[in-house]
Amino acid sequence: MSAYAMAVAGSEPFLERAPLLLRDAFVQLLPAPTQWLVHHLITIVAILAVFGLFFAFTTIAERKLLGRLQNRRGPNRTGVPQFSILPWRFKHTLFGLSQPFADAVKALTKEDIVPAAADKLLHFLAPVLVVAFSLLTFAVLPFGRNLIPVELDSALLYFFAAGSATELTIFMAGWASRNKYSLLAAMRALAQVISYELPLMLSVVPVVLVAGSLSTREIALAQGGWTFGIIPHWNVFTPWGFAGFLLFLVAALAESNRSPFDLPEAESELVAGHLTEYSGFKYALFFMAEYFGLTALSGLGITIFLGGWQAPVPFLGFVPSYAWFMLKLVGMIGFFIWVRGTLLRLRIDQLTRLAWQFIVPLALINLLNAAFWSLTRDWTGALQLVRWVISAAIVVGPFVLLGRKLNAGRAPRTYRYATS
Amino acid sequence: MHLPVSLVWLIPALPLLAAGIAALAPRSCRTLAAGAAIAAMIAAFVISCLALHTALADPGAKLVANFEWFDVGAGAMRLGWLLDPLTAFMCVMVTFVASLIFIFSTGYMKADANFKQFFCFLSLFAAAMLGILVANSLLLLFICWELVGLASYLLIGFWFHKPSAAAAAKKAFITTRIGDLGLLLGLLWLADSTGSLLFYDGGNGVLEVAALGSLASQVTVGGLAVSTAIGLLIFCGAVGKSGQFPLHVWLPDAMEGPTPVSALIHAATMVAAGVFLIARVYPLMSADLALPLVPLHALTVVAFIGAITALLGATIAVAQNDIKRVLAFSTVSQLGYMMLALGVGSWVAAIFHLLTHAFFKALLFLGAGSVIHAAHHEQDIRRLGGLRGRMRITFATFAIGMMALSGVPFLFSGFWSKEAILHAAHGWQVSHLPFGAALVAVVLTAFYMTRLVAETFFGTARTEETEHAHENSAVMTVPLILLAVGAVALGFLGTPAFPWLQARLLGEPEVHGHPLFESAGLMMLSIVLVAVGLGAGWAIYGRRPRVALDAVDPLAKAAPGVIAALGNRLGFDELYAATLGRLVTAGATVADFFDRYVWGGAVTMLARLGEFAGVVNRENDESAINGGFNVVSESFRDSGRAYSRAQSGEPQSYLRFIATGFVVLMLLVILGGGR
Amino acid sequence: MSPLQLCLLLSSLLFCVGLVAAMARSNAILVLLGVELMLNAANINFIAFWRYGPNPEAGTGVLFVLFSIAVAAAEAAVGLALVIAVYRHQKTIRLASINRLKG
Amino acid sequence: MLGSGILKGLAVTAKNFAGSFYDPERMATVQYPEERAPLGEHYRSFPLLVCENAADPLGTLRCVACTICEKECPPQCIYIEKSKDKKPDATGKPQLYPVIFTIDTAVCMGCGICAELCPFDSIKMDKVFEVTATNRFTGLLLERDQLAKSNAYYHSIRPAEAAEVDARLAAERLAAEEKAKAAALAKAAAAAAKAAAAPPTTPPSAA
Amino acid sequence: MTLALILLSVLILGSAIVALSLRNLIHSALLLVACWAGIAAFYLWAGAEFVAFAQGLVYVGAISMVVLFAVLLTRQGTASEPLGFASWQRFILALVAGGGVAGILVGAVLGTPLTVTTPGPVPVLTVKQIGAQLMGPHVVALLVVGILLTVSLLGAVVLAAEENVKSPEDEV
Repeated sequence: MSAYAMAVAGSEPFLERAPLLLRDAFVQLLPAPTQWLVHHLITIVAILAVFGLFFAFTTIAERKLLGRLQNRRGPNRTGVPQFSILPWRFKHTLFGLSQPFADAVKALTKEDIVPAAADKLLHFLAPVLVVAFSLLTFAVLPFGRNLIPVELDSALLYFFAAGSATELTIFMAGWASRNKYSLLAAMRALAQVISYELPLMLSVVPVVLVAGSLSTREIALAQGGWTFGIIPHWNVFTPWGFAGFLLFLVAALAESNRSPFDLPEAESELVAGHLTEYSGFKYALFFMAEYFGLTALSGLGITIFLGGWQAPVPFLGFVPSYAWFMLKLVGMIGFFIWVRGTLLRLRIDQLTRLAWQFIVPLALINLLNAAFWSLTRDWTGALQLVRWVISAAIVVGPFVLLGRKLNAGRAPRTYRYATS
Repeated sequence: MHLPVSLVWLIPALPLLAAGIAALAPRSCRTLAAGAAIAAMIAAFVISCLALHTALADPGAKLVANFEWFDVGAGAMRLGWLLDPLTAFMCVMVTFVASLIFIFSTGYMKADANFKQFFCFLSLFAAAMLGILVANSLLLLFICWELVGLASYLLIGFWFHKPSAAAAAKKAFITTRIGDLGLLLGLLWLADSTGSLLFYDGGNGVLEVAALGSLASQVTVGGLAVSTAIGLLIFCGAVGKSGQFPLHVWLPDAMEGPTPVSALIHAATMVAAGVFLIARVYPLMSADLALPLVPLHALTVVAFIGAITALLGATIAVAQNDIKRVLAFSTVSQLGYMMLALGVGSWVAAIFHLLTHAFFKALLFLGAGSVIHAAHHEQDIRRLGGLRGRMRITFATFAIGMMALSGVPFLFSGFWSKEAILHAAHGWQVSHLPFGAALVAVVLTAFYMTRLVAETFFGTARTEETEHAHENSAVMTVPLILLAVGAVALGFLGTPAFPWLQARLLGEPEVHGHPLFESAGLMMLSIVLVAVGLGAGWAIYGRRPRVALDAVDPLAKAAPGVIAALGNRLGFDELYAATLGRLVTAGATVADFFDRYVWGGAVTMLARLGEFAGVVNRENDESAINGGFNVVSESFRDSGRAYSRAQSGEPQSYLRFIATGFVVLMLLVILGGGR
Repeated sequence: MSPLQLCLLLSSLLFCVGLVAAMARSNAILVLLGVELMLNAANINFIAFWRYGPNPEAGTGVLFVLFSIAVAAAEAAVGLALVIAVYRHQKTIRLASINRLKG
Repeated sequence: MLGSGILKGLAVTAKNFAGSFYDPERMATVQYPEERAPLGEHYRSFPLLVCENAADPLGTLRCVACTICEKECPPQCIYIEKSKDKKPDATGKPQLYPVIFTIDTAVCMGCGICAELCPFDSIKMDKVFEVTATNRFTGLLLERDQLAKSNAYYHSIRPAEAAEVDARLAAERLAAEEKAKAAALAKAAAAAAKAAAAPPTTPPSAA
Repeated sequence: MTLALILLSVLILGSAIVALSLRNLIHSALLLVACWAGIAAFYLWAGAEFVAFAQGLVYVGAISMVVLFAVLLTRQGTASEPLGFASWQRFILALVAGGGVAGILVGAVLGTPLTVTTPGPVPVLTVKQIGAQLMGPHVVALLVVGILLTVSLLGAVVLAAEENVKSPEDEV
């Protein structure tokens, strides 16, 4: 609550404090015994509202962006619903931005089909739990200077503990459908998620090593400041941080089952894998949980590599911190969509080979690199340059060597096309 | 430039690093493995020279660097490094000889598929040996000691596809392990009675006055001083490692390894470890000398074992036909000399001989390796011959080594070191038997070495392969030359006239030389004996060299029984197989019998008994009384079943028994003992 | 009743639940899970005594539980691998029928 | 080096993204109801029946209810009932005509076999693809009057093919007229001959 | 505080008992996960935050997965073989033995006068402190645990890996 006290003290600009002031103003109106509860409820509601809307607009953004990446326009028709009782007609389609709401209405009104042999309870619980677990991870992300839902000392551990719980729901979905293809797909999905959990954690550990803390707040704070007044002290602007960020991106893509690692679902090949027997709103819940997971992982990536809520340049410091966070989040999600629009789906053997022969060794080497970085913290002057060169060499050397080994005997490929 | 003692660990660490590199390198990186090993060894040699320089600046001081390994209960486990002239001389010798052997190996092992592993093992071996040398803790020494054992196992069995090599490796490993058990017991006893395992620790070490005094003043079984008992247990380890009687049997078999390995084992590392160990703990071994009343001094045992070994090895070597086996038994014999020197109280003489021996024995082995390599892996001296003209460098260097080993006077290092030992043995008050044995061994040594050279290099080539043998490449001859120079020059460090080495080892600041002819009588005697040996050898083998492949050995013609027995190594292997081996087998059989019939039988019997009673009852009931007692017999049968069911093999029922037992015990405690 | 006693009661009862499961169930996996529960019960004890013990600053209880969790993970992995290996050979994981070593 | 392909791919899609805003040529799609992509020459949707006269579609159908199309239709979506009487067709020749001609477009798969087989160039393929109905049974069952489209419409959707058909039909008609004229002439000659001489010298067929 | 503890205890014990008496192995595994989560909640209640999350990560995230995989990999070929209690007799015996142990333990807990009865403030043990403890006095144990985990990982892989060599019986 120290941050909170500081905010109330008014040492910060108004915009920075605005959300807290709003909350407090509301809480003050209520009787004292309920204030504690309402305080937390408001936090929860705020997260649900903001990220629910964020999810909604992520779907439309993804569809529009994918369209643009493929030289299409994407959905642009759904405007305001035309109710006949209204005295006027609003003609503009709002660039199709109300598409997600139309989708939601559609998903809600669709028939919910449960297979006759399914394990009814688990079939119901799986989508509910998956959303619940994926929302849990938002609790420790610092959305702004004063906006951390729960300040935990071991926040990163919590994040991964909560994140790993979603694996259970994948299994439940696959098993409860009582469909052998669903079960097999769930097993495949689990195998992928579990095998990429290791590199994900390994790519985060260097940051923990350098920052000396598991707390997301501390890690975000540690990245404040600028070199020469222009280069921010974000972890991504160090050799090990850059490598760690790339590894994190790959692992996060795989962990959230997104293209090019979306082979457990593979909607064009496997009729959505373990979600085959889900329809209507339950399917929408899974969809939502997937985007929540992606958002949470992006938020984590921002917090530990991209400076969290810190402004990139000093003169933009007046913009409130949560705006920076959301901007970075939009950027990350946009990058993920860009990758989805570009890369092809991997095969399962390529996926596991990439994990075990490339990502995991590199992440381990990167851990050594971070250890070197934190040991040479007091090198200054010319030594600073030496430090950078050595650290960069530790990144590039193994990357080139391992990359060569990964591709040995496989590249260049020859493709055969159908002749027209 | 001085080497701080806290950096002494670099000496073993460098070869260890090389071993690690070689272990991790891909199989095809031959140059990398060999290069790393040789570079590490040469670097270790340079550091050793620095260490020697440092140690000689103040020869009397024991430089130590101790550190805590980990906390154990109230105290801490401490290890340390030690630098004194003994360590420094040994390090220089080991690294120098090992460097040459490594270089030689690149030529010798060129065609081997497992070239990389070979260098990995060699480096590990050298690293472990250097670890022994720089250790300031008996525990650290023991760890390295066992590593040496492991590495020797790997190296002797390097050509494991040969059954004989695999067996020899196993034999070496197990035989030395018998001795190591003694060492371990001694170590534990020492730790128990002094609370430390550090050699020197600013007055608290086990080799320092306080500890020695308390050790010598306690008396244990049979009136022995504790220091004597511990010393003898430690000596067990040395016996095993240095191939002393009665655990010498593994050493000749170790010839199954590649020849550079033999050179390394027999010259510089493994066998030297035992002698080094005794020299290192010499204060402990000699702590009981001041006590007149004890029934046995540890050093007396050492001296007698050494004398027996020296004589035995030399005798058996006379009748061996394998070039490497002759050298192996000569090593056994020479180690006996060193032990003898230790036993009679002149550990400096032992170390002097160890150093000179390391050079000329490495030279002899590498020479033998050169011969073997040239003759397409022919090792039988009866099938060699006439190589003098074809392999001039090898012959010349081999001859230097042979003369050094035989003790040809004045020019060769072996003469001076052997002289020092004989001198010390002569002056020993307890008994003159060891001295006599040593004199006999001198004659025999000269004799069998003459025989070896005559058979190998003189006469005519007796097989096709030998016919086409030719000199080897420079990587193999240059080490020979360097070693030959050492074999000659090293002797002058310790002549009686200017015993610089001895003085430095003892930590005396000045060198007190004696006129050379002060003990001329003894020297003359040994010169005469050497001459007799050489003459006899030349007379029998050199003058009329063997011509035919299957010609009977002249000695064997004279005394076939004796030579056959000697050729059979006096039947030690058979003896051990017949006694110890059979004892162990018998023990195992007895244990098996007990397990199978007595305990197992008792359990089965109980179960059967119950069952049987039930059966008898039921039969009785059905035939005689009919019906009414069925219940009774059923209950008997059930009791039988219950007995057998107790052995159900189900873990859950066992768990249930445990739980029930826990409840019962707790009830007993609460109801009975609680009050 | 003090919270410490409640914690201890909880751990004792949980231990006994695990024990009964390990003794009564025929499925090897459930037996293993029973053993896991027993381990967890022990961990609860460690935490309870750390919380209400004389000097919680030392953190010994917490560290012990961390090690215990690591050991439990190892135990579960090896135990379940054993179960799978047994299943492959015997085609059953009923403990009662896996008794080849019966004397 | 590993990853260069990924970067290249990302560059390509980034170029697409930027280009799609200012370069309409890149667009793979059109804004459909407002803009339409031109249909291809041989695009086809469902069959139609060609009539000669837009003013009287049912009266001038080329179809003579031969039922070849009904027999050959793979999904059996055509139903025809012949008339009992005959009416003169465009050439004035009396022909049968379909009393009922229905095509169930819910069933039709647009294979175009009917159009290919029609010997009278009556059944052709339409290009209308926006077929919607509120009733899936009767709404999609097209009757004779819904199917009948004028030749001018046919010309508007398939000009080349229609011109060819018209030319062929015109040629046929010309041939038929000439034949008829010749026959008329022969008839007249025969009548004249009959009138001139009582016994006919040559049978008319010989002419 | 105490009320929360009682509720947690009921949750933990209830889910454990139900889990271990169900016939459906998947259901019991999932319920056990709930039980483990309850235990994690207990750790949170007691103020051992780090341990709670470690418990969540290891048990809910990892061990549950291993258990579920094991259950699926060892499903009986035929459903005829009963998977429930081996026999009522054994169940009753186990209940008696377990009940005895429970009685002894509960009696011991209730009968022991505990010196610490008033709970102090929740002790704060930061991650840094735990790390310093792990790397300081307990470093040997940490190393041993690391070795143990490595060995057990390799062992589990070796044990569970398919054998490529087919025995002659398999091919018949």
